[in-house]
Amino acid sequence: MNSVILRVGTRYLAGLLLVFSFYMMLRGHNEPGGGFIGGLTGATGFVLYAIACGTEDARAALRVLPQTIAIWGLGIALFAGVFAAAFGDALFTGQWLFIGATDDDKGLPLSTVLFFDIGVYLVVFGSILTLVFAMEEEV
Amino acid sequence: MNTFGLNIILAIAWVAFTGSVSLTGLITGFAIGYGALWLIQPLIGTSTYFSRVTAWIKLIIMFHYELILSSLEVAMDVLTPRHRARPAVIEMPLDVKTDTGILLVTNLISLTPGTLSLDVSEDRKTLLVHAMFADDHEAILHKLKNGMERWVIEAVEGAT
Amino acid sequence: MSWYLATPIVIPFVTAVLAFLLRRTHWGRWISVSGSTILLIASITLMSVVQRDGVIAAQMGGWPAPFGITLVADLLSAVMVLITAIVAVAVSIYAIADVDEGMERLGYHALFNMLIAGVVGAFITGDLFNLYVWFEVMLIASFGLLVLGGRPEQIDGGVKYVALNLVSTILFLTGIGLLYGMTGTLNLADLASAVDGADPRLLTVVAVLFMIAFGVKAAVFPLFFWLPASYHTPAFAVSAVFAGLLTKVGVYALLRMFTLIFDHDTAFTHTILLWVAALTMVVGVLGAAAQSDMRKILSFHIVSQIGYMILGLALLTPLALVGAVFYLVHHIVVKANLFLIAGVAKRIAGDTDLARIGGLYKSAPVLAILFVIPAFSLAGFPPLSGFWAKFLLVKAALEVEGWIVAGIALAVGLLTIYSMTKIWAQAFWEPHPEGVDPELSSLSGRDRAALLLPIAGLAVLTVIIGVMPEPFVRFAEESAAQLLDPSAYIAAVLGDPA
Amino acid sequence: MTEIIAGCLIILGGVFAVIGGLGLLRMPDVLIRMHASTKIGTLSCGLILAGCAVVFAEPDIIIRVIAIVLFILLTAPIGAHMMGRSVLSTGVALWQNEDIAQDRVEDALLREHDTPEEK
Amino acid sequence: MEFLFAITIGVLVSSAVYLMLSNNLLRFIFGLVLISNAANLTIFVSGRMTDGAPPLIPEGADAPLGDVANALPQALVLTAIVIGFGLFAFAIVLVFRAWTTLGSLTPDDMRLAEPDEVQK
Amino acid sequence: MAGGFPTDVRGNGAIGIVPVLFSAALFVYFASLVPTIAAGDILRASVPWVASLGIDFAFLVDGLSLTFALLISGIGTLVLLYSNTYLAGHPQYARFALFLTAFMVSMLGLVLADDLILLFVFWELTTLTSYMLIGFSHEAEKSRRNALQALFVTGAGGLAFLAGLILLAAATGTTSISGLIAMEEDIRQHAMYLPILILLLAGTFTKSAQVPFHFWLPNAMAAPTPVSAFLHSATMVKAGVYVMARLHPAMSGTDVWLWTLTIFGAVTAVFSSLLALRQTDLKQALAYTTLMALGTLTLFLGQESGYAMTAFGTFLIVHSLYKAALFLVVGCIDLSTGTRETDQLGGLGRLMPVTAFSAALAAFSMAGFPPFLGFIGKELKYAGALAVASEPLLVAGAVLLSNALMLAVAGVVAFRPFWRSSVPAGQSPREAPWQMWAGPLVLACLGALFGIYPDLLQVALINPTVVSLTGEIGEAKELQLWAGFNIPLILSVATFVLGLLIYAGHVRLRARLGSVLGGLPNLDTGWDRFLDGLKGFAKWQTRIVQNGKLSSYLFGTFLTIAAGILLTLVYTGMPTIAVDLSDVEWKHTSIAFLTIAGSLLVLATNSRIAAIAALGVVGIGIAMIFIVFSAPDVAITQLLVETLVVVLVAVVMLRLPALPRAEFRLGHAVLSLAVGAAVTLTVVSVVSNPLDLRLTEYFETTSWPEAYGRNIVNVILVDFRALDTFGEIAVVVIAALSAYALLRTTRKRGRE
Amino acid sequence: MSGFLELSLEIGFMCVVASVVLAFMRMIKGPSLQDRVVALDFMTVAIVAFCGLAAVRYRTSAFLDVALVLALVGFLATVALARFAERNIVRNRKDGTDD
Ligand code: NA
Ligand code: NA
Repeated sequence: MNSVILRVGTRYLAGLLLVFSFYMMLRGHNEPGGGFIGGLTGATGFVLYAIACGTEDARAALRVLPQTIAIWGLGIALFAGVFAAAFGDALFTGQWLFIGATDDDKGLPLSTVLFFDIGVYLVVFGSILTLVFAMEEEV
Repeated sequence: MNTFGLNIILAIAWVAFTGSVSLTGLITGFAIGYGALWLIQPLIGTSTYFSRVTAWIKLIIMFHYELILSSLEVAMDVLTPRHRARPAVIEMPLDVKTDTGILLVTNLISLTPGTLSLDVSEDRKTLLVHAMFADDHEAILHKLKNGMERWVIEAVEGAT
Repeated sequence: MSWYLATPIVIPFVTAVLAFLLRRTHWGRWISVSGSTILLIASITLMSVVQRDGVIAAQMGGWPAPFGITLVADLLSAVMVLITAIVAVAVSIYAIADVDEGMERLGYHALFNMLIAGVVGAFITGDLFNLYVWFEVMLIASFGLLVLGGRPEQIDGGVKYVALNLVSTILFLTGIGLLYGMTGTLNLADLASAVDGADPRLLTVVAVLFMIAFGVKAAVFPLFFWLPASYHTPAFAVSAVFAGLLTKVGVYALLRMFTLIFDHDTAFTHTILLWVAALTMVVGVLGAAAQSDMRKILSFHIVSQIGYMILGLALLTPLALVGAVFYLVHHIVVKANLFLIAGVAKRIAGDTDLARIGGLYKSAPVLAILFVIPAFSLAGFPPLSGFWAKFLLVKAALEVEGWIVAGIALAVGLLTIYSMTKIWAQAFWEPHPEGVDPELSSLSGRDRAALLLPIAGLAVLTVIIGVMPEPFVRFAEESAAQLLDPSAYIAAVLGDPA
Repeated sequence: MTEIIAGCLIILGGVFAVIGGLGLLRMPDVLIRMHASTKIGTLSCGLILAGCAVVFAEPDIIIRVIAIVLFILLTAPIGAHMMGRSVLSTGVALWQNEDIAQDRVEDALLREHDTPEEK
Repeated sequence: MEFLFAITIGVLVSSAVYLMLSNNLLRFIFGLVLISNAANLTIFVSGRMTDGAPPLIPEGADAPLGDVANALPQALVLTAIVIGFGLFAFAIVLVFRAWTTLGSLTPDDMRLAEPDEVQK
Repeated sequence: MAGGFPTDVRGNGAIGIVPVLFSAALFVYFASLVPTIAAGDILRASVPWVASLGIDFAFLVDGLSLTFALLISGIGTLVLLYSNTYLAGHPQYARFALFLTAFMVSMLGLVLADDLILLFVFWELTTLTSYMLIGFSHEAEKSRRNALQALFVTGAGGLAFLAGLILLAAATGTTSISGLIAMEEDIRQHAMYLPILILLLAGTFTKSAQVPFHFWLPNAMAAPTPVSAFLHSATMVKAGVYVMARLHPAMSGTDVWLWTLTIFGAVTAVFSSLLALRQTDLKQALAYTTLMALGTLTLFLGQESGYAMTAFGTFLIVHSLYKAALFLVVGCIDLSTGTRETDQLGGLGRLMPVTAFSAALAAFSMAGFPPFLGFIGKELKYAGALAVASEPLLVAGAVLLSNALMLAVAGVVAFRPFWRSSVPAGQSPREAPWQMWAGPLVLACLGALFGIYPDLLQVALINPTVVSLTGEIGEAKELQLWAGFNIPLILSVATFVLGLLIYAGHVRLRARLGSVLGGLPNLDTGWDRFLDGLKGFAKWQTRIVQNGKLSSYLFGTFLTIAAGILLTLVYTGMPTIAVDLSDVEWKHTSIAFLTIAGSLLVLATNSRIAAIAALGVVGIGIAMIFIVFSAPDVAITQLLVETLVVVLVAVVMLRLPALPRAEFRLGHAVLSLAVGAAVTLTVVSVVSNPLDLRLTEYFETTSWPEAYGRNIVNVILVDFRALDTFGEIAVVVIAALSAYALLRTTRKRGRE
Repeated sequence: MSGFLELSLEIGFMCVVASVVLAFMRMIKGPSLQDRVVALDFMTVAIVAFCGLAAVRYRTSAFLDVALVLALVGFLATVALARFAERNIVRNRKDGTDD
């Protein structure tokens, strides 16, 4: 798309969307958001990029093959699920670690659930880009 | 704009101190950081940063004023039975250079009275503007260049 | 407990991920083979555990049923997983010779293993919505595998396959919504008792809705159109695994739902099923009689034989369910094998259209023997697995004085003989129209091994089931008993009320 | 008191929204309609969100509101620009105010070919 | 209230079915989108509808205060939406391929997999 | 097979010899059992097979089964010996020997089985192996057709037979043959007796080629001659007879049994011997005489009397001996002269003396001249016929006529080719190698031997057979050449006279018969018509059901859905519906209408953009529903997905053609409305009942304390129902990979 | 919550919904591709406002998140469709098809 305005706008928006998508994913456990929403938002950033600057640039910006990202995401989510079994629990049992937890404050929670959500994010992100890039290139 | 970067770092530091990871924390951190930097200005040497910020604030205010104005103007035309609009497409030469500048100019023009920026020529020299009330092209052009574009250039490119 | 049930799902996914990451190397296929072998071991373990301890269940995430998702395996689930693993091993070996590098680069092995994961998941989940999810995994993977290679007829078949399966999927989803809206639960075992509180009239309606949704998956009359439209188009390894497993997941779902949950008005629901079964058998077998392409004939026979399994469910007597289960197992082995053989025939004789090939009996006697076993097993000749399957169902039908269905079942068996002998006569006996002698030696040593090993293995299994049916029949009896009296199943999931 | 302000903002926003809709419906050609939708739409949205901010009066919310408005201010014109240029390049018929002197507008536009509108 | 949206679902389904029956793949896709929406809505409606109380637990509370909307159907719908999107994505690509490979969007003209007897 | 005998008479080496030795060993083994059985013992052996179905791997050796076993293994040995030369050097001889031996074993299993299901297993195995043998010269269209015909007819009978067996087992509660023979009364009294009998006879009549199911047997002569000798004279076709004999004690003695067997048997005997006379091909002629023999055997099994039983046992053996011999002889003639046409053959007597001798012996036995066993057999036949309870004359007449015809045929087949004067030119026939004349000679001589010393047979086999048929030894009648002046003797004389007359005039008679019988309906051509009809019907049905048109597939599917739900509602009656609109706000209504309007616009428009925009509206409307009804996460997802949907469609449409103008289809409209109505009705009635919220309550109370999440929906997604979510992201990945693969593969192809 | 705010919220909802309806009418009328897209774009903005109203009405900031996402992502559809409109006509000039 040979539009200066769009290209420039995209430069800001894409980054904005990406940052914003992380934000949405991380807060997901307590407020609206989560892996899907994050992944979808992040993906739209690069979709916009692809529309504005073409898929070559978008792929270059992404560096990694989107389908690889997706598969890794699946792997991470799977690991997060199986990880629990290492503690003798059932699969997909959340394992929590509260950094700096005090009696009144849970501190900074770190959990397999979060990992799982990250996996979800990557899957959605990677899959949508796989699809959109391929289609952009075909059309 | 390394001063700006410094300011950001200060904001983050503030967040770290207070431990409240929220936009509020970040903003307050930024504000306090800005104040701090302004105080220690002599140490970090003169920078356009501070004037730039004032320019930004001015731009934002002006812009909102324009936005309301434009909306009212269009609203009038919408509500009145006969159209007063005299649409025309005007080519406006661009002085602003940077991408950000161009983006801002076009966007702001789109959001201000009677004009809608359609396209920027490939050479980034001219901007196609659709004017709703194009009785006098020159007037419109003059208004745009001394209004929006100047403010933007001041804010973005720091020229005075 | 948790591991026994989880590994059969986890393994294919791990395999898929690895196979995809290494898709550009030649490792993919070996990962796929070893993955399915490990799956086989896992499923054997699962089976032995189930046989030892009875129905076992695991609560995912450690959340008690019915709140979390439960994985549960009774004998039926266990045997379905086992047979799936067997087919997976066979097909992944076959694929070494059948799937070209282009397809591998595009992630054939990943898709294949995801398909297996979906099938396994569907067999061992104890949660209705989770069942839907696994159906989707299976379905979308099958979409990909079906069109992989992108030949025009694949696209054409794919369009019909996708269109019709999407309809059934959405119907399934709607049904889940409605059933939840009536009972407030999704756990199958919990539903079994929860439905008693629901308005029976409404329940019957929802039951019919599920019947249709699963009916499409199981390819029963009048919902089977997608199957003969597409199964003859993809790679042979793919169509073999489709033929073996996909429709059977639908049958499994019907078996499960209509013994565990929708047993409140069998006079209505199972009478419908009886009609469906009869019509499916007949229409399918006649469809096969009209075809002249090996894979098309076999595809229509899938339909017709689904009818037999539904018949078992419809009669709902212990013996009938025994027959259904036995038929299910036998059919998967035999049908997958026949598609694999069709692939070899195509490789050495050049086509699957019976008019364009021949001479296999003369110049490829090994293949001939390997074909005769599953083909005549399919036709119900003793002492092969198919005979016992047919025998049990006919016996069951006669015992409840279902003269007509019994007659239909037998007549359809005769027409099955007709189709199988048609293939035999035109592909094996008849000389090749171009006078060539198709020989297995025309294949490279590796290909020959990769193609014939699985075929031989499945053939041996067919013979074993046929010659030593007792353990299988007894097994089928036990699983049928579990189906007819789900109290053990429910207890395993929800914990003993006592 | 704040609620009064908020209420007014909200009502005002609503009124502008309707005007925007009317403009979209009433204005004679695409570009002019875009004037309506872009500007008034943005404004009404901004007003309502402002009202929202006033009601909550929590910094967290206010910042979120500001972010929303900024996002819209950033995206809406870009979208408008895309539409505008597609209008130009496809040469959709543009409305001429009859009592206007035929100036470059014509050359600018009637250079574009006759109008392929949808049937 | 559910009644109102049951009607909506009905209309969505009807239009979807009509579109899917129209012998054109692009319309089929449109129908698909509609009917998936209808299915999602069905789950949502079946879980009953609560006005204006999202299933969120406020800070400091251990459980939602007062009646909040039924969270489970929401989770199911969310899952269903994403799955539906996956299916849709494949479907649209398939339609695209059907056009580029078979040169038609009219499924009834696609007879390569099942040619007429006369053609054979 | 024309062009004289194979030069390499050594045969096929080990592949040729081993089967011969194997079957010989079997024969010896069974022969060694003769004294035991003759002493009146019955041998049983049984191991459980399918215990849970009560099916045993059980065997039974008594007079009847031993007689068959000896015939099978004995003739089998000779036939295998014969074939080894007959097919010397044939590339597929190994398969031939394999199938023939396999057949022999199955046949033995069939006659020795003491379990109904086991018996059926072997029954089907004989069908299968014979299919392979009939189609042995598989490159000829004719053999393939006839093999299929035989398989289909006997297979069809077999399925009925199976049903009969299942019912019989159900009626008696056992599958053990010896077991159910003990309960003959219960069986005859049983309500299911008639259906059982009909089903069983359907099996046996087809297998034993009784008119009108006879047509497959002459066609089965497409098989190599040894096969015909073995299967279609001595053994397989007698399987049906065997089963009838085996069940005779249990099921005979009713009028149905009597009349069915008598009539079918008599008709078959007469009709087929007329047909036999009509044939000019030696093999065909023999085939029809086989039918005649089968008819006669069936006829006797209809009866109860000791005479009939003795006659059955004797004629069974007689026929097997001479018929096998004659087939083998014909094989020799065929190989040595290259033809089987009677009119082209003659004067072979001097050229092939041994063959001629065996042929003569066999023929005399067949014609029933003294002192051959055939004579005794015939005498007994008459005796048996006269002993028939009702209508003895009719039966006797039938037997007389058929015997006379048989005599004539014997002349035509075994006399004329050798002793007729003229020798057709262009052939140098010579004597067959010993491997090929040994068989016929032995068999024929046995015929003579038993004729002269009948009591050998009497003691060894006949009596035990009669015992297993009737139960008591006393029933067995004397086998003797000279029984004094009695009606049988007179009938015999009449037979000779009539037979010789027919033989004398058989050429003219043949023409006459041709014109008469030619008029009769020919089931063989009927078979072709049947197959064509089947194919035609199948094609017709498939054209309707599977017509390759997606639109009709979808129509069928949706029709099923609508009909399924609505008809069920009709059946169950309308569930309770409570429409509560009290809490509906105008907001809800307007959102609903917006959504509806959007979907209607998609329906109405012919513009793709309008359609997509309208889809967007629907999406927005539904998002608004999610917002108003407090599902923010869902709303966000919905909007994001909606956006992506629009983007994808917009991208794809860059290549797709415009929408065709939508023309209104009433049928579609009605169906769509029906489906919509069905769904609405169901949803409404579902929500009319209260919902059990215990799951939700659990989630609400545990979400924060146990899963540390405040957004319950998200907690459900990533914790309570994480497995769903995992499967779901798997779906997303697979969808992407599949779509990617689809896009790429085709592109690659496009380039190729 | 004071009666006035209640009232103003109701009015606000009414107005926003009304504007959406008006936009929908434009969407039906067309006539040009762009008209329809513009209408859709306007609806998106209206929904953002709608979310704001909902947030106030139900005192839940959650709906602002919906608005946030939509504000960022909504115009993507517009861009894609605009591009389509632009290329489409160019294509149609060639193959003469009308949308
Ligand atoms: Na302006
Ligand atoms: Na052929």
